Amino acid sequence: MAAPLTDTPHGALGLSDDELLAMYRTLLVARTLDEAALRQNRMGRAPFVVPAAGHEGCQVGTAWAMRRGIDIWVPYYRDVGVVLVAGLTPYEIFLGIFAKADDPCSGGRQMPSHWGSRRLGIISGSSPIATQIPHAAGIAYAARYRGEDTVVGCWFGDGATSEGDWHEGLNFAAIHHLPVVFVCENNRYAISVPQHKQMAVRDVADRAAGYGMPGVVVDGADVLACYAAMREAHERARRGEGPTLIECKTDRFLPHTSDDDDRTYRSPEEVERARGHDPVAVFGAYLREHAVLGPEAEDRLRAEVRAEIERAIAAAWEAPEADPATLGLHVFHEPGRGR
Amino acid sequence: MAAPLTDTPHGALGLSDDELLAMYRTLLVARTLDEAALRQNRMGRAPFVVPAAGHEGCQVGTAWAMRRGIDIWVPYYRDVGVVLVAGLTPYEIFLGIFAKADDPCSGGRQMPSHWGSRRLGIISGSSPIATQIPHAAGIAYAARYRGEDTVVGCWFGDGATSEGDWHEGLNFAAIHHLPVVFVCENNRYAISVPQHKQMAVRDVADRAAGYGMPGVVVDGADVLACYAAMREAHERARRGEGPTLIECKTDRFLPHTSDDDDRTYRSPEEVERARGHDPVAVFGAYLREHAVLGPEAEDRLRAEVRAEIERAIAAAWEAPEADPATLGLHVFHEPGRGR
Amino acid sequence: MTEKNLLTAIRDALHDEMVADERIVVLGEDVGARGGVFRLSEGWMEEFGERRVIDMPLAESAIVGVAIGMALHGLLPVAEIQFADFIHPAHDQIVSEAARIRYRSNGDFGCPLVIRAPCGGGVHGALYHSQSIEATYAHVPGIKVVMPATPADAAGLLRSALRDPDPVLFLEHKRAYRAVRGEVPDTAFTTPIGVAEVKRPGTDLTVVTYGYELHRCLEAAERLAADEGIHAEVVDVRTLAPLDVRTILDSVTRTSRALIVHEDHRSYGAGAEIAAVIAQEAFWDLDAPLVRIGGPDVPAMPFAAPLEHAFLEPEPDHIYRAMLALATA
Amino acid sequence: MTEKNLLTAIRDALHDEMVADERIVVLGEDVGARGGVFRLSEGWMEEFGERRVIDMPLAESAIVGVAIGMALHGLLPVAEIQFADFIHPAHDQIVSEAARIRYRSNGDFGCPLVIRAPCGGGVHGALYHSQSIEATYAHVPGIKVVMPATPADAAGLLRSALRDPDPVLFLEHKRAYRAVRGEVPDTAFTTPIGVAEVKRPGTDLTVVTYGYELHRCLEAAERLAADEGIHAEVVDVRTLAPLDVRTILDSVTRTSRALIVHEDHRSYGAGAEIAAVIAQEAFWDLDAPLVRIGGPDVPAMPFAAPLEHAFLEPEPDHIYRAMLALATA
Ligand SMILES: Cc1ncc(C[n+]2csc(CCOP(=O)(O)OP(=O)(O)O)c2C)c(N)n1
Ligand SMILES: Cc1ncc(C[n+]2csc(CCOP(=O)(O)OP(=O)(O)O)c2C)c(N)n1
Ligand SMILES: [Mg+2]
Ligand SMILES: [Mg+2]
Repeated sequence: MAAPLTDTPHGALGLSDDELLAMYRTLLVARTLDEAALRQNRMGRAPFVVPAAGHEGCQVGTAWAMRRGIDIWVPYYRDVGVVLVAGLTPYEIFLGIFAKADDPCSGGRQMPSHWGSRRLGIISGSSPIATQIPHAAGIAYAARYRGEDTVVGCWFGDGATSEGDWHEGLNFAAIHHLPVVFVCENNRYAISVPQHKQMAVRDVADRAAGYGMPGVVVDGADVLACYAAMREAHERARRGEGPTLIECKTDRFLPHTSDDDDRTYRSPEEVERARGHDPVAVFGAYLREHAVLGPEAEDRLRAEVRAEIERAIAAAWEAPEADPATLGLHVFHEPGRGR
Repeated sequence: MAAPLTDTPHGALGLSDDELLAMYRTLLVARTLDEAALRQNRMGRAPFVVPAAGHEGCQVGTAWAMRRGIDIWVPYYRDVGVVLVAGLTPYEIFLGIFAKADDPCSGGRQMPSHWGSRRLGIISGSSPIATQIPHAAGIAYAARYRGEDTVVGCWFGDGATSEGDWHEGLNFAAIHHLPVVFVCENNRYAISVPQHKQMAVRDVADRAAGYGMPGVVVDGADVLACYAAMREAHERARRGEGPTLIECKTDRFLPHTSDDDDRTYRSPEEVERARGHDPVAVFGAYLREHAVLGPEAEDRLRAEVRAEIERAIAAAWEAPEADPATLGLHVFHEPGRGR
Repeated sequence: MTEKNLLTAIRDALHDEMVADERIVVLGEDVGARGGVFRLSEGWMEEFGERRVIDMPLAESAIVGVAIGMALHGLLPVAEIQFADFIHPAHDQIVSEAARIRYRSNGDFGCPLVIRAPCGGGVHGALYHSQSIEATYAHVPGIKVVMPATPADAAGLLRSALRDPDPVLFLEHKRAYRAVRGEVPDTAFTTPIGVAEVKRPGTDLTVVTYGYELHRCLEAAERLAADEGIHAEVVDVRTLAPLDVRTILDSVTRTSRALIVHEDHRSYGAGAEIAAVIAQEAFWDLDAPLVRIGGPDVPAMPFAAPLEHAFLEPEPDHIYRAMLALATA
Repeated sequence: MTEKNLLTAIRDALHDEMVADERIVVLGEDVGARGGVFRLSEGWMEEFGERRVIDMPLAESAIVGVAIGMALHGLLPVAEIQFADFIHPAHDQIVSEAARIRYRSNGDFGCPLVIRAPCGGGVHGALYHSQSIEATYAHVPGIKVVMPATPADAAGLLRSALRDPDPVLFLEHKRAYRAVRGEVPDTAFTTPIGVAEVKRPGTDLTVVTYGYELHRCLEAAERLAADEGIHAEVVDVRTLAPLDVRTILDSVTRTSRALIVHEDHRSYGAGAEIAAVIAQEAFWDLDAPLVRIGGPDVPAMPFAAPLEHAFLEPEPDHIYRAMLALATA
């Protein structure tokens, strides 16, 4: 039914139909979860949520080239697509959104979307932008020191590229040829600040040369292009050739967070135009075109995903609240927990 | 006596013989001051000195394109050549070396070589590396805001390029097309750390493209080349076309400071080789070649400079010590001093 | 007089100063088109132009560092740190540069810079949108640290900060932005930096506090007077550095009992300095040990409501109870 | 037992731990070929290889940030900040990251990191090579702050820091490096973090201090005993955070008089917390007001010898005189 393998973009990448479907399913989970989280916010059940809509293509595409159980994930707050690929479940994500005691990332201590799981190799993230960049380099250094075949994926926005830590982290990784891939999800806004007030260049990727690493620009709405760029960078990293900077041109379809109102700084038309290049739609069309997914199967898949999210929300909502008695725990190491 | 103006490098630059001689004199003052300061250090009269030897070419060459009374100087601690061009005198510099009350830069509060003079437009500098880069950008912003025809010159070492502040400062200057020239005196060492452990590129100037500004590499021992590069950048800045990054390849002939011992991290041969390309000798030879300076005039000039330095040292040594009663002054504004 | 909330008082004062003095520019993340994430500078980019209302790249060290450069060259920059929690990348520029330029140049250079930072918690801000930073900077000689609790003080102190020839860190409790209202004179009055104010006179004990906690203390003091006839004097420090030691000692000398209250976690907080000063200078006047109330020594308030609440109110009515206990000790 | 200076004690302990544990790596500016600007790691790059002794680019935020990454992935990094004065660019990585990773992850992640920083003045270091930074970081929950004053404590506390599952800021007074000598056991002993030590027993007053000032206090106490028969008990705090309140209170309860001495400038310094704790917990035991000695509230020590001296010794023999005055008050 599918076209012969090597004749298609995904065939050339060695991706099977099943893998394509799994990727698409992850895109749908991310998008559905996003919409549901916003609804929970409007219902007053979630004081704060961070939408990912528009970014799912580059998140799922790049994350897909990573290996669970081996590689290390250093995402930022918008990366629901990345952490889904890394293994966090919608139920776990909603535990965070509802700030429940069992939230695996922080036990409800952090704002939602501040991912982290030692079990899954997702490094705990904070709110300050770009602090994770030197961490990613340090983790890669340690992994190589320990003789591991680990690649570190590190995601961030265009805004992050202005911070000193971004510069220092990329530079260190380049000096030591570390196995890291830096992925910039460039949606051309840091909250409201447009790209031309953040930098005087068109492509963030132009900065790579100044560190002595390759810089690549891809269409962030093209899941397969993102996957291809990441796979190549990942292989390069594993070959000991050092880091790569991948810039995914993407779009944020929604306000920065549930606290933002983006109509103050961009026009509805601009957002509408962006929505015309929706990664979920683009990939769905690709799957239909290559006969990987028919309309009925798609409907079934969407229904299944919706049901999964609804179950996750219902279960997470019922989970116990954080216990005030735990407020003072884990400032320092507590016997029996963590390392 | 000199070759026709436009036939020579300096002629093409519009530099008269008198100006060449003044430049050469400044080089000699810088070098002679340096050697004398080290002698004072060995005699136990100066606890700490920072040698500039080797850097004078790029310091004097770039500084020469600036305008006293109009432009603003943001040097770093090694820039004795820059501050001499800006108007600080050897006497004033030795007041600082001896930490005297009349030291115009800090009244003996700062280590020597931490320049600053509101009168001369030399911005007070600190020890932390690269903090002055955003200042330079801010000053340039203010100058343009106030409608001034001011260019800001900002000097730093290769080491400074690793700091976050360097990145943030250059980026801001580029975004706003500010009238700043960034001059990197790349001596390939941050104290002992060699360039390849600081960055994975050969030229610091390669980073300029990532900010959207021109990057230029010049031979730091070639005074006229440095002058030419700076003049062009200075004109560009005045035309409102924004900042330039000039990288001067230079050499530090002596240890990092009087506290350092560079034999632990580089070979005497390496230093010897560097001394073979001495900016003072190179420029002296140029002047002789172009018959701007004969051997007798050179001897006279050197003797004059030596005498000036000796006078400066003698007078500075006799100047009064800092008064302990002033320790608590100037934490905040004191009526009648500064603004 | 006009009734305003804290945010509006700050906004109006800054706006009017900008109208009056062209040297004032504001710079920070999202201050332009967005008008600030708290909407403080809404419409200002249109009104004053992009040259005076500068949307900065996401780089706090540059926000402060560039502002320092501006201050050194004739402008009066107001640098906005979007949340006080994000001031840390600018720490070096504040400590090594802004706070030292005058001292290190022996008075030759000055750095008239105002850094505004919304701080404090109680708004579900979690670990990185709830911090108190006053103690860190109060310890840095060369920078003044101001934290108004009322709209009038905010307006008056902000004007003083703008006229101050030295750097001022101006802390705004974000919960107070909309929750705290008060009368504000319509004139361009100033409130002096470095002067505390007795916000409620009393005879039985002194409560030294600042920021949002002032309001909790005032409320508890009212109830205590009504319920028990115990009269607490409440001193609003207003400026952490330089600290107005005289007003504090003056009150403690009269009441002989002192309770210090702040939201920041307790150890090495600003309350320690206040307590130390009292223990040194008013020791013989004290009839009971000093009492300090501060948050628990955890990094900051967690997000989950039960945890956030436990940080701010470890036991029901803890300030009231501490006042009562101290007054009757 | 071997007599060593502070620098050698730290060097030997760190060296032996590196031999014993491959997970330990050191990273910092000039730590490799140069062996550190204080020669602490001389020859280590050859001995342990460039992978374990890492010459960093001039970027303190990366030094700490990269070390955090290493700590998160199985190594035990020792990050060297060349001078404590240059830790400020790393402030965000320390406060927002190292000190919070455990708390924010609800205990899932730990960050076993040691940050070594030579601090303090009295060596003509001027404004930017003389600073005290302990008060700033003692206020940050999630990081331990240690400041040994003797070679034996330095060795023992460094070993504890290396075995600690959480970040430790290890402060080394650079004047003590060569000026302070003492006997150090030849075994791999540890000294517990968070435990103060009575370095000199006494009955008439308690002096609470740490760092280089310990030695000034001990010297003054000896003379005071010889001259006046007044016996000062000298408590070396050793760890600023967590502070060993019990040992301090225990001593003050016995002597009823407390003098607190540190080199850092006074206001909002570590002495404030110590004073506050005493004033709260040992109030009824005190027979005289607390006395605090700290530097003047200026940014740091100036370079010129007369100014530097005036910072460290505002009047001749000021510690001795303060002890005498307090004991006889
Ligand atoms: C150090 C710091 N400064 C400011 C903020 C406030 N803030 C949160 S997200 C954000 C914009 C980030 O933009 P970008 O990196 O492009 O990511 P995007 O949100 O567009 O995905 C800002 C300014 C912060 N979190 N950290
Ligand atoms: C923030 C900071 N970190 C460390 C130091 C210590 N230090 C002083 S100079 C220097 C090297 C500077 O190298 P470079 O910028 O290349 O200038 P050069 O001395 O070679 O002229 C270092 C590490 C410092 N002054 N500031
Ligand atoms: Mg963005
Ligand atoms: Mg250099």
